[in-house]
Amino acid sequence: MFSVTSEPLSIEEISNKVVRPEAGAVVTFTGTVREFTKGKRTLYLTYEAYASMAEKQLKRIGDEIKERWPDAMTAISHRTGKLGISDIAVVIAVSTPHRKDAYEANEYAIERIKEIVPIWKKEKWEDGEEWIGDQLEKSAGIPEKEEIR
Amino acid sequence: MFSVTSEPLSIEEISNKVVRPEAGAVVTFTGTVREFTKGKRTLYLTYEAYASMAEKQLKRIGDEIKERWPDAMTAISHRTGKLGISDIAVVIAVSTPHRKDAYEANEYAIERIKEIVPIWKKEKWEDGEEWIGDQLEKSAGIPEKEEIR
Amino acid sequence: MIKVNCFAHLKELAGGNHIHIDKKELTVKELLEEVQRQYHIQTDSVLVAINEEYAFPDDQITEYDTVALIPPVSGG
Amino acid sequence: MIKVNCFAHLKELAGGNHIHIDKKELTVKELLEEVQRQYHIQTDSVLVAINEEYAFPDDQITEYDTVALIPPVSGG
Repeated sequence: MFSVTSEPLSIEEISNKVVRPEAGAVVTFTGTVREFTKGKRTLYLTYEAYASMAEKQLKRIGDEIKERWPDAMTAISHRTGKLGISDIAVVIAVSTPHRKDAYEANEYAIERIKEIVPIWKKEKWEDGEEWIGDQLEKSAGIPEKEEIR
Repeated sequence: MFSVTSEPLSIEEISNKVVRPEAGAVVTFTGTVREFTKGKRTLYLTYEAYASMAEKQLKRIGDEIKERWPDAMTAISHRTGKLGISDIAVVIAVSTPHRKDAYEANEYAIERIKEIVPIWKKEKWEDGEEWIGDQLEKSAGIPEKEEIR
Repeated sequence: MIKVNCFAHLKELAGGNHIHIDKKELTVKELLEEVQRQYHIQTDSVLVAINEEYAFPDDQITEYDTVALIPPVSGG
Repeated sequence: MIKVNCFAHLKELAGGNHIHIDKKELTVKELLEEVQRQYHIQTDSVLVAINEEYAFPDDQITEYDTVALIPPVSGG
């Protein structure tokens, strides 16, 4: 249900993992490579993961969702390697009996991915490249204990 | 981008309609047939639509989303006919440059579908069948003008 | 004569895809009263669509319009 | 000797997938100080994972642990 892979991701396949008779709603989130960020054109991205730990952290996000939304079922896949514009970097699928929970739990998942899952992206522009993350204000300093475990 | 069809729906296909270089996020909602509703087992559902008007109303929901979230792009397909447990009744895909808007606009779409799109479902249980809608408290009486157009 | 399309449980009550009201012109409100009187169909929560758009009680209907009765919807 | 896995820009700064710290045991806090001293890598916003779990500054690391430096993540 939780994987880090260099293969292309299929929304249908990841969504199908959480379809079940008790669930009437499936919400998926797909993160794709955007061409322009703050006016700057991206040529491609490279994602690198600490794969074994990243899968554990994804599973942990699934557990956190289960605690908060006991009826929810979650599947997450994140891709690594070189991705072009509009390629899919991550797919999150959450099914629940009632739709409100599926939206909330799904949004929770993507926010947690951006906080705790050891995956990094390098942006390649026409005039250079850079690993993203270190520049972020919110990441400065060691996070509070509650945030990371 | 807005269709009512008796053919099976593909999440991938509907999601692909809204993928574009400017969008980094796609949120899809899939409504599937749930086996149990309030403890009662559903055998199958039949959806009937006033198809030509329903497609106009779906397009109108797309327009409403465009007004509220100008960067959003929306595609919606609703299926008609007989559907078994876990079959997909509706798929909504919304892409936006930033993810928060995609979740919000998508949730707005499903709520509006349940208010204004002329599609009806008949539930078939072991001990009978019934058209759904007329029983709903919130549907009693003629809606306010603002709600319907 | 005005042809009125029916859907879902109204279709079952009407016994077919449409009913006819023997008028050349009337308002939405009058149409619903006629449906109730002639077909004994409860129309309290029924809306009317004229040419595939929701109509208001005072809107006029002629025999050249496409008219439909819209019971509370339950799609999604 | 403790082997420390490096990722993303830390890998580029370290010039390889891992670096070595010549100790049998030390705390997370001490490890980060050693990395900064020996490799001149700024570690203010770097976390440490021990056996694939985030660790706290006072946690002990031995040479039998799997250790990694985790710069601010940017997945999703």
